[in-house]
Amino acid sequence: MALGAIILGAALGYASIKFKVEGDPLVEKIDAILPQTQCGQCGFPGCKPYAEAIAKGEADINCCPPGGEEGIRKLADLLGREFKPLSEEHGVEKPKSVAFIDEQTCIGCTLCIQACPVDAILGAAKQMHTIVAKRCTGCELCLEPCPVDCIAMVPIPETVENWKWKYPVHPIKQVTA
Amino acid sequence: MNALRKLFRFNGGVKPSYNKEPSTTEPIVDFLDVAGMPAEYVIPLHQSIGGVPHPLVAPGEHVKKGQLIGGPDGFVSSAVHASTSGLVKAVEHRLMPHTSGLTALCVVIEPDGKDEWIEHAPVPWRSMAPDEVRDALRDAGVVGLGGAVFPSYLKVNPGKKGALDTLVINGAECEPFITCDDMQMRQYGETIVRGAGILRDLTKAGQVLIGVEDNKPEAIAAMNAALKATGEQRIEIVPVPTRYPAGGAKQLIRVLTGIEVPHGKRSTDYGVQCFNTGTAYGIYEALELGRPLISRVVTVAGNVERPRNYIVRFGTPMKDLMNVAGAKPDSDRVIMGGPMMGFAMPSADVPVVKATNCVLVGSPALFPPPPPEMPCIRCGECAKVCPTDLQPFEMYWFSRAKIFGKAQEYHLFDCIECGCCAYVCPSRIPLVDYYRFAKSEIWARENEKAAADQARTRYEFRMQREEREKQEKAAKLAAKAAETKAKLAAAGAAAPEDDAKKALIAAAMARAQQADKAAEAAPAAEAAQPQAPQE
Amino acid sequence: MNIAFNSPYFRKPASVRSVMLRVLLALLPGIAAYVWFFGAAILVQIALASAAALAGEAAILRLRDKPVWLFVSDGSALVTGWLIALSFPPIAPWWMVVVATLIAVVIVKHLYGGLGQNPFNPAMAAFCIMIVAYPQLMSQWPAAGHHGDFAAQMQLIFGGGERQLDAVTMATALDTLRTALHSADSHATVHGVTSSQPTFGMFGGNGWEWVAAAYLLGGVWLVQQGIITWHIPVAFLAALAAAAGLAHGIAPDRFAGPLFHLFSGGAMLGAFFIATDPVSGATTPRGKLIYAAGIALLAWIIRTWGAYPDGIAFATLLMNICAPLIDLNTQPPVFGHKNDKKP
Amino acid sequence: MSSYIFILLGAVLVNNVVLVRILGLCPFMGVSKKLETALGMGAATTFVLTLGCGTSFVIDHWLLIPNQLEYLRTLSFIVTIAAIVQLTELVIQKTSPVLHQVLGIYLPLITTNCAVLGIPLLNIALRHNFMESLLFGFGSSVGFSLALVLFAGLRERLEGAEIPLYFRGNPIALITGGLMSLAFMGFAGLDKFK
Amino acid sequence: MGIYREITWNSLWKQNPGLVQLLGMCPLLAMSNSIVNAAGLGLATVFVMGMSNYAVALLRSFIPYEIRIPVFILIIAALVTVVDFAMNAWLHDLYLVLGIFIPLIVTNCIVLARVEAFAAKNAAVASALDGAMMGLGLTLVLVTLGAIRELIGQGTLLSGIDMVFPSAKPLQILSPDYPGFLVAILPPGAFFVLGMLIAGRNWIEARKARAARVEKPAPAAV
Amino acid sequence: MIEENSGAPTPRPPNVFRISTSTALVLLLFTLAFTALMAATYQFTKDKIEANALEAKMELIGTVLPPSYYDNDLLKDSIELPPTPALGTEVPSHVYRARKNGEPAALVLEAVAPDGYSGHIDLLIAVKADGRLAAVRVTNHHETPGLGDYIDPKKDKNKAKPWIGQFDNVGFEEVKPEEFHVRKDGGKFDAHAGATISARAVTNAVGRALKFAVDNQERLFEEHHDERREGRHEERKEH
Ligand SMILES: Cc1cc2nc3c(=O)[nH]c(=O)nc-3n(C[C@H](O)[C@H](O)[C@H](O)COP(=O)(O)O)c2cc1C
Ligand SMILES: Cc1cc2nc3c(=O)[nH]c(=O)nc-3n(C[C@H](O)[C@H](O)[C@H](O)COP(=O)(O)O)c2cc1C
Ligand SMILES: Cc1cc2nc3c(=O)[nH]c(=O)nc-3n(C[C@H](O)[C@H](O)[C@H](O)COP(=O)(O)O)c2cc1C
Ligand SMILES: Cc1cc2nc3c(=O)[nH]c(=O)nc-3n(C[C@H](O)[C@H](O)[C@H](O)CO)c2cc1C
Ligand code: SF4
Ligand code: SF4
Ligand code: SF4
Ligand code: SF4
Ligand code: FES
Repeated sequence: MALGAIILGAALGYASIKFKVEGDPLVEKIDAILPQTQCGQCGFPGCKPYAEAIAKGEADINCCPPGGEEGIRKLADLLGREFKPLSEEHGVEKPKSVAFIDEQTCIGCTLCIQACPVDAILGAAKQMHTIVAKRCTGCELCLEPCPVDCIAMVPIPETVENWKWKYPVHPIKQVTA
Repeated sequence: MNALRKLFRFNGGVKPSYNKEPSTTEPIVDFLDVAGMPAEYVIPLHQSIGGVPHPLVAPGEHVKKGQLIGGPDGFVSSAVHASTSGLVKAVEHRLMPHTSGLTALCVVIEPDGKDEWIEHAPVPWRSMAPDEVRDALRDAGVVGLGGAVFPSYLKVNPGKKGALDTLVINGAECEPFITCDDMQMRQYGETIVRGAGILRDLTKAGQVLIGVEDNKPEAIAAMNAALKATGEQRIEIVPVPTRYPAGGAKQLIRVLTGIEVPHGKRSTDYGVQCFNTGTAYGIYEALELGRPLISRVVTVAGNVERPRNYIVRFGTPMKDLMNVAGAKPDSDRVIMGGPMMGFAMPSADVPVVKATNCVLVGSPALFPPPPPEMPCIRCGECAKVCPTDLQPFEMYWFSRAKIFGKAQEYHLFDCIECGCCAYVCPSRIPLVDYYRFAKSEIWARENEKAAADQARTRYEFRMQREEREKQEKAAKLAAKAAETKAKLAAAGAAAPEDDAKKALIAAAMARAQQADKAAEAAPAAEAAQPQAPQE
Repeated sequence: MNIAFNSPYFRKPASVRSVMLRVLLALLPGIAAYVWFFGAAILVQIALASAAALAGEAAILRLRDKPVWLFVSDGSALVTGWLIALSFPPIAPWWMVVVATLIAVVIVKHLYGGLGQNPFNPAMAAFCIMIVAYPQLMSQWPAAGHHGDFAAQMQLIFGGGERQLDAVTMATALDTLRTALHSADSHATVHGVTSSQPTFGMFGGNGWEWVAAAYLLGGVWLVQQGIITWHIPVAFLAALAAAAGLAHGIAPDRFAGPLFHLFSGGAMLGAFFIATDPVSGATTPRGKLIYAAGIALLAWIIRTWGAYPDGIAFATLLMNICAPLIDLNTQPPVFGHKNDKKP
Repeated sequence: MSSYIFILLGAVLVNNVVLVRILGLCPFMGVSKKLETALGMGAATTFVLTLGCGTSFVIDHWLLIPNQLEYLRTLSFIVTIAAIVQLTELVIQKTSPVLHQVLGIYLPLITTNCAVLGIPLLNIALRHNFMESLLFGFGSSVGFSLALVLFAGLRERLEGAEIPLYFRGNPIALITGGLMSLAFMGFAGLDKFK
Repeated sequence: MGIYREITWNSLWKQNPGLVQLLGMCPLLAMSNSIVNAAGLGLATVFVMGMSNYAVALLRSFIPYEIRIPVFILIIAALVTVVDFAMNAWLHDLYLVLGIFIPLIVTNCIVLARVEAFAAKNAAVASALDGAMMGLGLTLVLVTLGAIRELIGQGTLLSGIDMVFPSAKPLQILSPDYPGFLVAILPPGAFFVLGMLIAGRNWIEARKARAARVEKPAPAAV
Repeated sequence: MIEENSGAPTPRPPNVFRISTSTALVLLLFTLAFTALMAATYQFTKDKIEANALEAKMELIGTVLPPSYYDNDLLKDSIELPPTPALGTEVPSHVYRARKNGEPAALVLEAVAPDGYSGHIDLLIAVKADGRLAAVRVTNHHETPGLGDYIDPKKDKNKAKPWIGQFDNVGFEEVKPEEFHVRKDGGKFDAHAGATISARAVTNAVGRALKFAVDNQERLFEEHHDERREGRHEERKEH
């Protein structure tokens, strides 16, 4: 028994050191699910830090409003945890929007450019700025710094191209109703 | 000769009642001849698969018939032309002939009644390079008229080998009620055969097989006569067994050649290509007459007094067609296309477009609402009739539960939405609706994923850049500071002092910011910790 | 404009109800033969099972807030009830069929979401539960030719207290054979047993062989109607015959022949009505062959060496468990992918 | 020879560890949501349990019984198994990164599978010899894997079913387990000629 | 006070190992065929969990992080062995019935889970309470299961009580003519009844949540 | 087997080695401490457990042979029989010899009925010196619960007159050897309708064992006590 204990202890001590510093592929997988809005609503300074916190077990999976229920479901699936509804303290799921700069009011202060995590805002000092809608993730980080409140979030409009077929109605319910 | 050709069969398929006779009793006429000009033509810019053409005209401009009004945008896109001469009243959003009931950009033309052609001339396609011919077809706005409205210039392609084995001309017209191809073959067989001949030469096809379902003996006879009259070579009219969806491009290619073109592969890679008869007609007109595509044959059928085929200019409101055909008072829906695959229109005011092969008027008696949907009992009827050999009920099972990954594993995207499965389902499940729903959700998700990936790279790029800039700035400032210090030391107190100070402050700030950043992450992690042990 | 539903705009006139009704219809020849040989008690049991099935279905639909009439009238609960009645001994006490049917409908079917969603065959799951719980009551079968004793049968079904059995019951052919061959100091042979005991008929169980033949008739009609495909019955019967034939060929004294196996116990009912349950079975053509052959082989093994006289029910449940994996691994090649390699 | 076959048959089907002996239920419920993970878990368990049965036999017969240390049985078995798990991980990490990727995450979970202790203990209680112990361990873990994989197949399909609200998740999984257990009762008697 | 009550509530209902965490399932299902078996095994588990949590909380500062798991297992195994011998000595009949499920407490995931999640981070007394209450939570489910299964299966309660108190008699609850629904006592019955119990708990929780929502309407918009 | 693996040399940096040894030492300390705890418990309960085992055995024998029949120590006065077809045994079995005042009083035999409905049925049979059975008990069986398990009086619904009580005080004088079967087979013993197989198996096995005991009575009483009877058969339990 004693012999066994010694050997086991040695092996474990050895193994514990050997494998302590190993990259965590889980973080990458989690990060791939997060929407990369980089909005910080989860309480972490960006999606990757949140992914790291989840992987370490320090954060719950239901803190990312832009990811929505779908995102939580995917995380639950990946991590083998139960699905939980979005935590209210972190915000609510909103329709996808992009920021829009009222070019009449914009004074060209460049503060929004500095705030935007994905470089979606174009412009130079003292010139009117515009937002490249395709790049904008809708994180709303540019709203606050704007001194003249010229940035507004507008929902992405539905067009024939991005229109989605609706979930087929279940006529069963109609019959009883 | 026909008897010798070996035909193949595709699995599945159904035989609904065809209801084709009523609209074949009268010949095709030009709609203008029976109804005159409408008050305005509403011509959507987005009429084919691919990029939305950009408008080339502004309100107030005068256009001529056949004038380019929408320029192709991107590699997959096709031009749009004025249907008649007149005044551009507006370029604005109008209701689209699309189930969504959404609007899109349209050019609204008020006809001047002269119907005056823009100058045009035959295209010397025989002496042109293939790319030039393709450009000509793109600028003529020729798209597939079989239903998919895929820009034809992309399909006029001899493939990797430089020559096709077989060119299939699709005259099967397997959808019930629709007879536009049938009637066009009867009346304009020669043009179609000549168009097929052009396509044969452009794709260097070894043979051209014109497949026609054997329930159209008149069309088969007319086409054989046209073949003789034109004397075109290496073209053959092949009657194929009548079974929906024999007219699906993949099914017809399979029936005629035995080749199965898988989903996601180009048929030219297999040495075959498929065009609709109407497309062949359009290609003849575009190349031999130089006329862009501004009209097509449209069947008006269903709950109408006088079902018939008309040549209709694009932009004509469907309501006009219904009025002429005498839509019965109990009509409750307008369908673009046939009863198996057609789409319900949000209103009868929407215009006829390139994809409109049929305006099918429905009524509760003709197309009664389906009885309540029951759960799937996995009876397998749908799998028996699926022409692509899918397991429709599995795709349904996972689409309904919104488990899209699994639905995709069951080859959701191989589904051609032919509707056979829903046609036979004893539980009366709108199966195709579930597939459309799942497909559009998956597409949306893929787009989101792509956007997220892009955002990630942009974000990482920005972080790197900021880091680099900070370092560069710090280094520069430090260098500058050292320099000024040296200068100061060297030149005594001559130089102004504040420059050096500024540099020092900036360097310190940069350092502090970096420290800040590190500190920021730590408390966040700590804050989360105490919750852990309590679960 | 009305766009409440999308293409296709017309449909074949088919419905779940007509499917289920035709299954019930196909059972009628078998039931007729059953009554002829074993008396009208089975009709009472079918009535009990039907009532329990409909009442149970209605109650649970109500609880689940689902349209009651739509589902009660689809006939699937009736099929479940009838199959339970037909697989239970006709002289079992009334509450057994009722409890079994309620278990089948409420637990095995509706806890999984109801029609079309249950991974297990409700009737067979209920049968297994009851035979595990009440092996004795589940193995008391009437002897053929006692159809005159309707009153006695009613006494057995509805009368409480001590059951006077010996007059009317008789171990079934499978049970007798099994018992004889398993006894330690018997030197019984298959031929010896089958030729000496009255429970054996010409080629199957006495009386049962004709009931089975009538099921076969009804089953063939179902195939002709397109409600079931040939795959399951053919694979089932072929596999059973093959296993039995092989063993019989090697040791004719220890193993009964194929004809006996096909025409006794629940083989025919199983081949055409139970293994063919579309909901809980495999669905791909190749999958159906594997699934049905699996049921038949397991049933033969359980019959021959297991603790239960007949194994159709257990074998069905066992293959129900395997069905999702069978389906997953037998997906037919999709159009255009016929020559692709399997991943 | 035939007794070995019966041991194997008995362990895999008739007395299936999970469904009849009721051992190893935590992983049965926990890692059966996806087919892929079920397969991985099954493979890892099979490896460890078979090895564990052999080793525990050796320890019991060469170390504990001769020294009258039977009271250390529980402890020494569980420590042995933990060690096997750790060493297996080390070894396959060194020798086969691919295998490690497949099985790696399941190995640590195995120690909390009570079957890995239960089966060696049953081996002692049933007085199996070395060969029988190995076979019993192998058969049991194959039985475990079989049940796990079949269960995962069912659960993947059940994900799409409209299960009544209160029964979603674990309740319906348990009821499914119950029906599987019921089905496996059909094998009763197949091992009685032992 | 507050924390102890919280621990108790958490263990018995909110994070009940048998109904919510679904850990320690094997003894739960295998040994719940009668109340007496269930209670016997349950109490043994309570003892082991309480003691092991207590021991680990006391000793945790001496345990190097790397080998904490082996040491935990060592402690648990030792305690289980103690229980094993004790029951063998003083509750021999029950010991024979429970069989290998006593040593199997070692691998009962819930024991290690509590040691790792609670005892390794909290004070000794709280840890002991947590362990014991978690064990009790499991025992309550075990006994409930046992009662239901016994009642449905054979119409009695407390059968086999004579193994513990030789003079006591089991209670015949249903009429002796009750045919006994054997499946309930067999393994499938264990699965079914536990499934139903969890569904019942879900139902209670859902009702509570609904009631809470009615009582406490959503905070008014700011 | 652990040694094998640790023998494989793995290159380690020195600090790894130091930490390894220190963890090993801590683990060793814990192991020693808790092993001591277990050893202490073992010592403390050992006697009681052994006594329990003996008591259990005696209790079992008591169900077939009341203590009033004998005054010797049965467990000491036993022999081991090789596998005996007449007893249906395939492994060595025990015979306990009850004597009163040094005179043979009864034999307690272990027997097996091999053909129960679901496998073997283990029996304990006491045969008095006058050739009559004292009693029979089933010690282990797999018969179907609720159907074939009435052969075990604990499960027999008829508590007042359990089925197995039929064998009490029966010898070949009361029931002729050729009648030692269930009624269905032309014998004298009852069986529950619908579950004859279990009864048949037990009855036949009892008959065979009784015959064996009567035929070999003298030899069995005379043979010397076998000291190597430590095999704890009752431990062999199926779960
Ligand atoms: C189910 C189905 C049925 C179709 N039926 C026809 C048809 O009857 N006639 C036809 O020309 N195209 C039909 N099509 C469209 C063809 O698949 C294909 O797009 C067309 O023949 C290609 O020619 P185009 O590009 O010239 O339109 C059908 C498509 C599907 C999916
Ligand atoms: C960029 C692009 C290029 C294409 N080039 C070819 C081509 O060279 N040959 C071809 O057969 N189809 C080509 N296609 C068409 C696709 O294969 C298309 O899905 C199909 O032909 C349309 O099928 P239909 O016959 O159902 O309309 C191309 C599509 C795209 C998007
Ligand atoms: C599931 C099942 C379990 C059975 N178990 C037993 C059993 O344990 N003992 C027994 O004697 N008969 C058992 N039988 C009944 C036998 O198969 C057989 O019918 C009976 O023993 C014949 O007895 P009889 O001659 O009194 O009718 C069982 C039957 C079934 C269906
Ligand atoms: C061909 C066929 C066979 C069926 N067999 C069974 C059966 O064996 N058991 C049963 O409970 N229901 C059976 N049903 C009815 C129904 O499909 C079944 O109750 C579903 O499992 C309910 O979801 C059958 C239905 C059909 C069409
Ligand atoms: S809330 Fe979501 S999107 Fe926003 S930073 Fe956090 S993880 Fe990224
Ligand atoms: S533009 Fe504004 S809302 Fe859009 S990504 Fe940049 S900061 Fe976020
Ligand atoms: S036809 Fe309908 S009910 Fe039958 S399997 Fe297909 S989807 Fe299910
Ligand atoms: S709609 Fe799709 S799934 Fe249905 S039959 Fe057609 S191709 Fe098959
Ligand atoms: S208790 Fe057995 S695996 Fe968890």
